[in-house]
Amino acid sequence: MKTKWLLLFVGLAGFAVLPWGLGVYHQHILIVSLFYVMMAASWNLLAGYTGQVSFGHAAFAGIGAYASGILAAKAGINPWLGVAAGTLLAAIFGFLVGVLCLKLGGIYLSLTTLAFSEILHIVINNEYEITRGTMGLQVPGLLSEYSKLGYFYIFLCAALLTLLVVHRLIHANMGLNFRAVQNDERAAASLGVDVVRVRVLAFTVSSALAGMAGALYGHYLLLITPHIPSLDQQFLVLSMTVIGGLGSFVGPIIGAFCLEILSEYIRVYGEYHVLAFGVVALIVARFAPKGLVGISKSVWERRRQAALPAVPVTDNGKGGARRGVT
Amino acid sequence: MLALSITNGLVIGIIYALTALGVSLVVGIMNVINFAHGEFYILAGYFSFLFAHTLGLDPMVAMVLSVGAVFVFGVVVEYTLIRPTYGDELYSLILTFILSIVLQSAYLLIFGPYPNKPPNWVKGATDLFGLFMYGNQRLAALFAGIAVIALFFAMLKLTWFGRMIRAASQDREMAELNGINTRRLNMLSFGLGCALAAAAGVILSPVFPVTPTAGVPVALTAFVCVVLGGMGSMWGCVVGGLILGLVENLGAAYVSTGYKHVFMFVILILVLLVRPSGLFGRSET
Amino acid sequence: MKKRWVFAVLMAAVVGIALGSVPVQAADTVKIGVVGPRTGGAAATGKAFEEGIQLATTYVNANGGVLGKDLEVVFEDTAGAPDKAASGFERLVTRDGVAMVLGESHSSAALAEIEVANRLKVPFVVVEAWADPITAKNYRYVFRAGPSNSGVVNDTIAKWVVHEGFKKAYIVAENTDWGLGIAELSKAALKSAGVPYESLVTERKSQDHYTELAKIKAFDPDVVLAFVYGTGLHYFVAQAGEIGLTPKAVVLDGAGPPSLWPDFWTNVGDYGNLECFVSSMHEKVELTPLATAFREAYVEAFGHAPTDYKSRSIYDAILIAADAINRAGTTDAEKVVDALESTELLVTRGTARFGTEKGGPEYHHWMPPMLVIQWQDKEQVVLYPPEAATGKLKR
Amino acid sequence: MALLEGRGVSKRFGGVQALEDVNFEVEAGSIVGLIGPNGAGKTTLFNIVAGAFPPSAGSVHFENTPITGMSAFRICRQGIARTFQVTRPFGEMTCLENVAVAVVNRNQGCPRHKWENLAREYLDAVGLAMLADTAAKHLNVVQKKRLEIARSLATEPKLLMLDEVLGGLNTQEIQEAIGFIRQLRDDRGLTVFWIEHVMGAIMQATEKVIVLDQGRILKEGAPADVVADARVIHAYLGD
Repeated sequence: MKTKWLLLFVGLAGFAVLPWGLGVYHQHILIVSLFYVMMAASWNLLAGYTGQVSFGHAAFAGIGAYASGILAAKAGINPWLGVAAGTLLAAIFGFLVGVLCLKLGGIYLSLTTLAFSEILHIVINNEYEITRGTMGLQVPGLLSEYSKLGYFYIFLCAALLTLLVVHRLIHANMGLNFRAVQNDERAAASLGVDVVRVRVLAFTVSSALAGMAGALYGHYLLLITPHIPSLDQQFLVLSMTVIGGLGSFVGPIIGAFCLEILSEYIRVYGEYHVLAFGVVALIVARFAPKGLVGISKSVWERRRQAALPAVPVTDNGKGGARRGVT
Repeated sequence: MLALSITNGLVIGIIYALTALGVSLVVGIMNVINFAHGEFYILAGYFSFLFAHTLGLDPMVAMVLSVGAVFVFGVVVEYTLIRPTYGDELYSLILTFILSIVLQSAYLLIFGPYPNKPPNWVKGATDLFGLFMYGNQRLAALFAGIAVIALFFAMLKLTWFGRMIRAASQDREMAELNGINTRRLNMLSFGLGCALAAAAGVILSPVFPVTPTAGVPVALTAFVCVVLGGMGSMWGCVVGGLILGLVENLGAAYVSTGYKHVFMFVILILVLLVRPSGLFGRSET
Repeated sequence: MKKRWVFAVLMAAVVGIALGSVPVQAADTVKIGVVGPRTGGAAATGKAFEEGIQLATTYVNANGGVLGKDLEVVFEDTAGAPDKAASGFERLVTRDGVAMVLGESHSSAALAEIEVANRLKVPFVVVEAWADPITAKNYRYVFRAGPSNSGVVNDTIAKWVVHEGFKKAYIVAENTDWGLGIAELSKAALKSAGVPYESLVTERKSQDHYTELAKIKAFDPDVVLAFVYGTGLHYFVAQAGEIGLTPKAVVLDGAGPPSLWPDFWTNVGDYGNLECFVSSMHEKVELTPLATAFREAYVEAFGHAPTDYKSRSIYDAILIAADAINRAGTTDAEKVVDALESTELLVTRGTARFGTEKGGPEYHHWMPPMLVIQWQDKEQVVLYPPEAATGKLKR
Repeated sequence: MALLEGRGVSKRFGGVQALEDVNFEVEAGSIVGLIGPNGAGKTTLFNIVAGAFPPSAGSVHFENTPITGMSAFRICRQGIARTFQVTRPFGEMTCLENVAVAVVNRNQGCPRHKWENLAREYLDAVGLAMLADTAAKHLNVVQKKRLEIARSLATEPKLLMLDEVLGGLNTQEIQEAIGFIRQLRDDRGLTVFWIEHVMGAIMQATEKVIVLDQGRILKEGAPADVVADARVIHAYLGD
């Protein structure tokens, strides 16, 4: 156990000093990757652990970004307060949308979040005097002096915070409820799980985390545009999670880094790159629904099983039963 | 202007209804929402453009061929992608969403960003009731839309396949008990759902030429229609489509043109708040 | 669980290090970056840019290259999205080490890019982004060799409206910054010209404009200034014909390229006849010998006459850039900016010369002449300015 | 006193009348059997009591308070637990976690070491202790049924509704199971409402049997009376 913590610490420390040896361009890639880690991990909390698909995750990031950006650019509020406000607003919207449709079941959430993202777009475009429409809203940075390294550490802390929240939730008692709801909501309800409440909670937390990620991202880009809450962005986050491993803690982290770095390399191929991601995501989702993590896990298990004598998994019930039940 | 708005609302509404029927059919029978529905619509538009322009076929023949081709494609998609996800709502949502993005980028690569327009069936415009001029192609689309919807309902009522569909959407388990091969039924109805999208696509693409991303608003409208009409209710779809068409056009005429497409989402939210099962939905599953 | 955590972090670290060791190629060429949308809704512009880049590179390298070396152009896709544009711009500078950056056709993207240009101190010549603030911000490193909204409206559209003696005008704007921005300018210009007008905003994604057109028809204007880009314009023109707004009123495409796209005619049918549009290119109006050379080179390379005038816009910009670097004798940003400020170069659209007076959008801006052209029986007839006119307005 | 009471419960699915005017009582502390041929509406009745869906008409009362139309989790918190005819374990979760879901919802805010111990006790009670860390999807059918019982018990119910838990057991195992269920009633004071096809078990274990046929109550009474009834024999065996 101790060595694990040590390894974790060394790995993190290694990652934390990594940008010192990199150029500005690669620092940028790392920062964007960390943004996607936040997005994918929080989307995974919802989709992977409670089985609800939101197509509005990017929209909630947009809510956070625009709320914080407008407060900072138009009202002169400190951007850090803006980030907090953006997170809160995303949480409120998440809660309202959740209450509106989660009692109706999964499909309704997907449809409503898709519609939500569309409404947000129309509003951003029409209220261009406030949002600057597709022109983009220029916002102040989080640091008084622009520094990639500074942003790297901000994003690293935020990503760790996001992961911590997700980790705490899925390993607390609530995590049992999350997974129960995902596995079989009727059975969960029959055991006293308030399915609607669990879902609304997961959706609210997940939206709030997206809002925080979006707000920070806006202040990093210094420009908030309707691309942040776009379906393209949503697709990217979804692909990262699915390719990395839906419902696994590390899956989205791996997915986010792999896809972001990969997309920097294959960017030169223009429109092929979206298609390539899509096809890969489709194949993974269809044939390896647990993603890269699932694949490596099953390879690992197969190796272990080859090395060890087979463990009886299915006991016919006679040996183990002390009292004959059913 | 009122008369024009109402007429146009009805025409657009019929077309919304046609697109939404396919979604409703698939939801009712398979409990799967096909997020790539709009892309099937677009595909049909491209096919009919290709068949008519590149192969030089008669527009009508091109249209029928396109619907057939999209039906086959739908069946293939069902077989390869959707079938393994039965019972897992989550995966069918994710898969069809990814599929929709894949198709969009494929269209962009193959057909380019420019709109593609199959030839018009008719030219010019007609003076309706001496009130306003109305495009003939739109009128033709209206009649074609009504004809396809009527045909669909007739099939539902009169044929063996239609009875199976009705039985299965009433109660899946019951249908299975009664010996209906739900696997084949799923495959056929998914294909049929895609073919309905395709029918809307070929009817509408001469009016609204297709572009790679034009399917997204089409699908969204169809989804709102389905929720408004009640998941799985065919008549609900038609009524829902007409309501949406009218609200949008009257809203644009008298409230705001910039927020034209927000009106339907307002309706969606109202439905979810007041009557989540929709106008004609069964109150429970 | 913990172990996989560690594994992920380590893996990310390894990937990061792998990233850091990407070799940087030795420079035996002079690199210039071009930004533009190669994907997304305006991918057509990216294609036009690529054509222009190909012709311009050939031309420059055949005429001595840059600083004695070959010119190399690196195209970075922006997808028309400002955030992608900003990071793409930065990538061109930090990864590819380009000496300057040209291009862009989206005002939103350009506005993001000029911030990066200013921060990284890289000369940037905007080509087809029309928003006034791009040059009105008076950034030292930002130039514009192409139209601006105020330039197009005040120098061309408003004057044309007065010139033709239109009595009533209707302004239709798509709900994007470009549409809404240029509509505001048009309103101001028409107001000061004393032409009565009304206006409405339309949803950019809308395919159906019947209701909007009915409103317009009720006002009975002589001219409709349509600031709707892309396919939206095709729908608009076709439906305007269907409900009988045209040919009584004349529709002006305030952007231009959509009226020249290859499928304009298939989409609008006969209703495209007598439609007007703004353009900086016309085959019969070749203001300089270079314009003729461009057209001939284009036909030779692509087998048909140039359609989207944006291919020629980027061509001009590359010539201007090569000229400036050659005169500066170095790729040093400060010297290149100084050289750009003293540009006096004959290109396809006339003599490029950047404004130097600070304060307004004219700073670092060269406004090439724009034409108003009307489709008359599928022939392009130049209506305005009068000195270039090849025919009269038909209604 | 009746712990559970149904008054005029009816349920219609589309065109099918699944239940029609069903009145029944389950007395506190008793074991009541619910039998009937396939499609008689037994599981539908369970679903209505457990809140899976509301009845079309009629009402259900638990401890003299109406629970009609209450959502499933609330009914569970009132003290009614059920198993499913086709088992519904949380396949991706371990047996321990399966039971723990019920434990943490009964004891809100219970710390980890506490719920782990509690869940182990319930697993132990049904003889699955050694499979605590096995994913539930790897269990065989009989084990899955046991797991469901463990989960149900972990909700600390007053009324336990069992839906065909004896399927697949041999005679000796059935005897053991009956002993176990009786013990639950005797030791924990549970009331049991039990759907079963194994008639011998029903005869042996229950104090009262309710017979459903085509959505209606055909007969109600002591097991010996019920099996002697000509109509019941007819319903089961046909002509």
